[in-house]
Amino acid sequence: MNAVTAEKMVLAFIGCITFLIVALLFTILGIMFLKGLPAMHGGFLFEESSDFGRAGGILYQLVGTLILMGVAVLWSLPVALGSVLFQTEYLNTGKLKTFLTQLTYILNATPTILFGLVGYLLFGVYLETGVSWVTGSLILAVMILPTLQVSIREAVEALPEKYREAGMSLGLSRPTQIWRIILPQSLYGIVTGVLLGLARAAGETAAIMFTATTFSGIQFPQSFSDPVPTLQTHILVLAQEGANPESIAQAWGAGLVLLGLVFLMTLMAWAFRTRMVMESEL
Amino acid sequence: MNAFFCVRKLEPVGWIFAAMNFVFLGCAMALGIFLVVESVPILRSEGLSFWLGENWWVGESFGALPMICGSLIVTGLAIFFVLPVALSGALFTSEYLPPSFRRKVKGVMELLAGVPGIIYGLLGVSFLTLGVKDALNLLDGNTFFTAGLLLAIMILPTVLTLSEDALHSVSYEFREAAESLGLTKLQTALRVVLPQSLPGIVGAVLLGIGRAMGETIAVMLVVGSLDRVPGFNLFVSGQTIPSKLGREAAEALGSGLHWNALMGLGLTLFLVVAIITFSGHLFIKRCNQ
Amino acid sequence: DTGSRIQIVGSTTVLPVASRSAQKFMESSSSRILVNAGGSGVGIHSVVGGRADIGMASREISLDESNRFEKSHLKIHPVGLDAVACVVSSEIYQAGVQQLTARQIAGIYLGEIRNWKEVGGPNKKIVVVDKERHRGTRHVFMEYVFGNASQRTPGTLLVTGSNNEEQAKIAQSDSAIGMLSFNWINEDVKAVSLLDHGKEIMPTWESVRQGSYPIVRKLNFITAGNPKGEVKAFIDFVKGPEGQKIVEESGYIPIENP
Amino acid sequence: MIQFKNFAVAFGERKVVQELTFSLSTNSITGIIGASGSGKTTFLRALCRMNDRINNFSVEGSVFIDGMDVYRPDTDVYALRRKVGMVFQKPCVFPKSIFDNAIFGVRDKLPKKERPDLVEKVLREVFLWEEVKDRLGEKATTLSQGQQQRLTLARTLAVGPKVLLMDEPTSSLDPKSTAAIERLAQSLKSRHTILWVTHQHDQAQSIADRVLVIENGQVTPLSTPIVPPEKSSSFTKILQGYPE
Amino acid sequence: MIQFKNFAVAFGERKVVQELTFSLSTNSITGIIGASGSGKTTFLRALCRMNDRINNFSVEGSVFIDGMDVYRPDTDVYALRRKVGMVFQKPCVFPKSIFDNAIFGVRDKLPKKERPDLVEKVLREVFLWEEVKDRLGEKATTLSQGQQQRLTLARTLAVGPKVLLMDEPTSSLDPKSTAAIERLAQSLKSRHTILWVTHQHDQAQSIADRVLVIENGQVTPLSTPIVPPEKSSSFTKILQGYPE
Ligand SMILES: Nc1ncnc2c1ncn2[C@@H]1O[C@H](COP(=O)(O)OP(=O)(O)OP(=O)(O)O)[C@@H](O)[C@H]1O
Ligand SMILES: Nc1ncnc2c1ncn2[C@@H]1O[C@H](COP(=O)(O)OP(=O)(O)OP(=O)(O)O)[C@@H](O)[C@H]1O
Ligand SMILES: [Mg+2]
Ligand SMILES: [Mg+2]
Repeated sequence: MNAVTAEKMVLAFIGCITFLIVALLFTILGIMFLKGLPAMHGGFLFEESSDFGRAGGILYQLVGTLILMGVAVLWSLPVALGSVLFQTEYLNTGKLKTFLTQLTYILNATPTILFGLVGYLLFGVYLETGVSWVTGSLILAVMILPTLQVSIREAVEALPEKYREAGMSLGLSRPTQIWRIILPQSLYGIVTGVLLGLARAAGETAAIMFTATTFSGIQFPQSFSDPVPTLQTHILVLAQEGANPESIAQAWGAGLVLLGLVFLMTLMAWAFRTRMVMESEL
Repeated sequence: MNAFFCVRKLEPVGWIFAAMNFVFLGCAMALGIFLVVESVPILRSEGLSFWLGENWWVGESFGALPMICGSLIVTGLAIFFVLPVALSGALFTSEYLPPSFRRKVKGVMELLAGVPGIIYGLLGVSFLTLGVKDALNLLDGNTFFTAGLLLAIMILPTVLTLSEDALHSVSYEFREAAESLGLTKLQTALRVVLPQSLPGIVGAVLLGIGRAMGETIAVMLVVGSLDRVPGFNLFVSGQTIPSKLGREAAEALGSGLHWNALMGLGLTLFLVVAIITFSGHLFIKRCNQ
Repeated sequence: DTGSRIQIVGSTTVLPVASRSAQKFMESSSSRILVNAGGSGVGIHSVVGGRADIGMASREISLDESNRFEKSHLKIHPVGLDAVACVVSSEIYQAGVQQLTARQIAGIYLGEIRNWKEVGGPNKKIVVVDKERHRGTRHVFMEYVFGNASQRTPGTLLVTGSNNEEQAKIAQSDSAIGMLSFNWINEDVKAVSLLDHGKEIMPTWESVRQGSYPIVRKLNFITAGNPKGEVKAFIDFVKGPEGQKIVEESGYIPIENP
Repeated sequence: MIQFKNFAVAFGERKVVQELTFSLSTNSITGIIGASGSGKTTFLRALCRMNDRINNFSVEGSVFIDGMDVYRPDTDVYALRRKVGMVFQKPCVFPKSIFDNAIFGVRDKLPKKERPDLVEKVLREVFLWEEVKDRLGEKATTLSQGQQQRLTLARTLAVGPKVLLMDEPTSSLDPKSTAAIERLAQSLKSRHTILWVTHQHDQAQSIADRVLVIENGQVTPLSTPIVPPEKSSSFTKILQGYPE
Repeated sequence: MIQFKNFAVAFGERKVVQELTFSLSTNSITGIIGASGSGKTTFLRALCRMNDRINNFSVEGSVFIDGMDVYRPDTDVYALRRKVGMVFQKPCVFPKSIFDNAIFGVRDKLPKKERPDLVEKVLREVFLWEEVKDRLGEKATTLSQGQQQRLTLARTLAVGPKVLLMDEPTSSLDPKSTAAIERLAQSLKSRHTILWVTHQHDQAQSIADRVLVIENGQVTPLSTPIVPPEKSSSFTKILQGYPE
């Protein structure tokens, strides 16, 4: 067997795998549609839920999820970006850099329920801020921080040294270099990170259950100290204690909406990204 | 504090970045210190037998061995499933697919990575456990194997898309140089591209391991949640650290030794991940020499 | 214009009752009632810490808790009853296992009985499904079977949490046994009758109402001290006829004397 | 033998090489000159199908190297590239040790213990051995540009190609090394067919059996003696030429 | 004015430039020659502190450029680098349009409507304008090596440095462009101090007011007329020289 046949076989093999992975997405999509569709009625997206999820829609849950996700990324992105740039562009001791990198990975592996409980103790018990969306978004922000950091770091470090040198030789100050060379060139990775982070935040229940959400009784938060209903906790509660088929169906429906929401954001990010990316695609 | 002596001269923007870094450091440290402080009582009362004990019974003894083994097994399984698949997929996408297709596959991966964890949980309970049970003719489908498989599916897109990024970011000049020497695409990929993107790939895998290690809800729903030290059988139910926390932590909140024991579990996970991460970085270092 | 805000936190079992009642209550009141899940433990803990006005619990306050939180003067307000059945997969039920004695159930949970044929069923291994130790369901079930609410069960194969989770697992299996609130019994998951000294107790609402069904638990609201104002109004509402109707609609049993 | 039949090369609309029918004999050195951006690199790269991955790149007509049709769909490109070695204008060494770089193309085919000999041989050929023999294990990226250029040449020689495409192989070398590489080319001539792109016309004239000029997409042999263009540098003005 | 005082440069243990005390006058062109790997690039990079990022790099002594101590800890490196422009041996263009590349260093300081003028001016100066004026919006990475080299020169000129460090700026250029760049250097001399690394000794001799030779870490002025070394290429052998 010569190299070319071997190559072809490997190619066929890994091609199949890739195809299967793509097929996996469609399977998941298909299942979610089949399961979620029964809950979809005219006003599912635009009605308040009532009767313990047996009737109505999920409007405010949707809004709550959006608020939490969005604000969490808002907190997290600057910290992630700042810390990664500090580590890659300013620090030049290898040891400290490695330590910080490892810390990122360790933080990433922390079970989310720990964030929830520690957050509950810190905010709820010691700081007595009560259950509110601000608290929840802060906790989510810490939770998605590692995801953002890893993606951003990867993108920034993949940037060839020669670009930095070319920028340096033109007398660009470090901030200018970051702004003009590093950020545009690693935008792709940053957006990937934000997407992954958003998805993590969207799927998270344990961390916000005790700190930020409420099942019913609130529609739209009117102050910083109000909790919000969210899709993910709605799903969890209904899937746990909904004894009747309507509630279960509504849980799947909410799941489908959540999925749709994340997909929608991803699509928007793509559109934005293709316009902004400057790295040549070769 | 040492950090300040190593950094190059800082301008105002640099100070902002440094501050951000301290926020990050603060969060991680705070969590770590919290866990240590909260688990001191249990370590004091149980000592080493906290990690070696097989028996977890509130009010009597707290032995974390079943959970530690479970976490390692489930994560190991997930990585075992994911690694070949993700690497093949990444290699194919980055090296063989034309750019337009590549972007499409990447898109699919990002969509998949965007499927929220709770949905994987729902799907796992409704389909995967049944599938595993029927396919393998088991007594029951809630097993380590199922949890590993579910985790593998969960982390696959993340690992794949991040390692693909790492592969793709290797400059094409290197590929050209290798191909001009008559290497096939595969040889080029394996001998030039892969080694150069290794840090990125290890990073992606570490991220996946972390995700698998820390996943709570999805694992809790399919692993069976039975505290026992497993033998060599992967097709039995068991318990992982996060699923144990998920089942008991809310109930045990602030209730003395039980709570401390659970925080001790959290600390243990922290340490295990630290060891894995450390070895990962050691591996990169090795490969760079 | 918003009146007072009432926070209710705790057990997901009680949640449907609280959520529905709150919705109804707010129609005629200016106060806002927030209902959130979290589990009985968090419910009690929150009430003690003043982070919630009412805690929901599907179990009694444990000895440990009542000792620690003595200062808070926790008050229990039962709002409904739930009955717990011993359930088996429908395949087993059809194959003949329609009644079990407490001793047989104990044998199964202790791992002494491993095959259904030992209790008159088909030749199949038993998938023993237990619940998280702190669950109210388990407390009353074990209390009945063993006389000890926190009995160890070495025969267990799976541990589950919520009713839905357990229901799903028993339904997916074709040889499982477990414990479930009546509300979750359906054609996949069948409740067996309990044989007590030769007397068969049917797992029906009827026998619960008559008081002959032995495995019942109270669904509780918990407050720190005696409730006042709107909180009291709400608790009274739930205990009142309208509230009790909601309790019934939610699949639980109204308390005897409202 | 390299034969071109109506060979044309283009990036999208922009034709870089137009309709070329021509042949080059075996074991000869062909110099290629032309202004910057005229298409010399593109021309060489087309010969070993290095442009395959560029999207808007297209060829017409055909090239035969030793009777092998380069652009036939069923041509084994990898075999082709082992036969037609290319040394790039911009040296690109792998971030590995100098040793590993030198044997990179043949590592799989060579038993472990023959490797040091081969490395020494090729590094000597490109006159790099003395400079690096004590630091073979160091990263090749720490070498100077000229050293890297020679290393990539050595790396290509190690594969043992029949045809050598050299894109300005001496552009970052000092005169001494340049002379040495030129002599190397002369000695390789007996076994290899060499195409040598250069900007120094005198170099092309002195080493090549034949000089091709690329201008406006036309590849023409330089037959007339070169006429001096504008002054390029006072010392060589009489000698260097440029076809206008 | 560039003054060296006991200036030495090393990578770890390996000294690249040893104990140099010397000064270069303003508005002059200094040619730098030396064998490949002798340290020319390192020397230039040291002048604008481009090696700060390299771990085992170290300097001793001091350099003053226009009275500014380059290696004083409180020196503003960015101002320094704007004053001391460097053109690299291996051109590195940004994966952006040609236009953006040309104004990259000054974009923030320049009002939008002045940009096209500046771009045209600098591209004309490096004789690239005619070749690229119709494709200013295209990616600069599609340019040929020589074009890229000129583009990076243009990019540096746009910043308006006082001192220009040019590392083999004509190595991938044809004689015509080379001559043009050489003429450009002559005209820039009135405003800039230029250091020009080259391998072609004739070039160094013809354009530079003074030629420095780097050899074994010693930087010495070339005073004696150059003696021909070994034969480098038949046409120039009488004219090119190499200090042994
Ligand atoms: N980062 C580095 N680490 C260690 N050694 C280095 C590094 N960079 C360069 N060197 C070594 O320093 C010496 C001088 O290199 P330099 O690039 O300055 O040479 P040069 O004179 O520019 O050569 P050329 O004409 O080939 O470009 C070389 O021996 C090179 O291998
Ligand atoms: N990928 C590409 N896409 C579009 N145009 C290209 C591409 N690569 C090169 N070109 C253009 O094709 C022409 C020929 O480029 P080539 O690199 O072959 O020139 P060259 O003769 O090698 O020049 P130099 O001596 O400067 O290296 C140039 O005008 C260049 O801009
Ligand atoms: Mg070229
Ligand atoms: Mg150099």
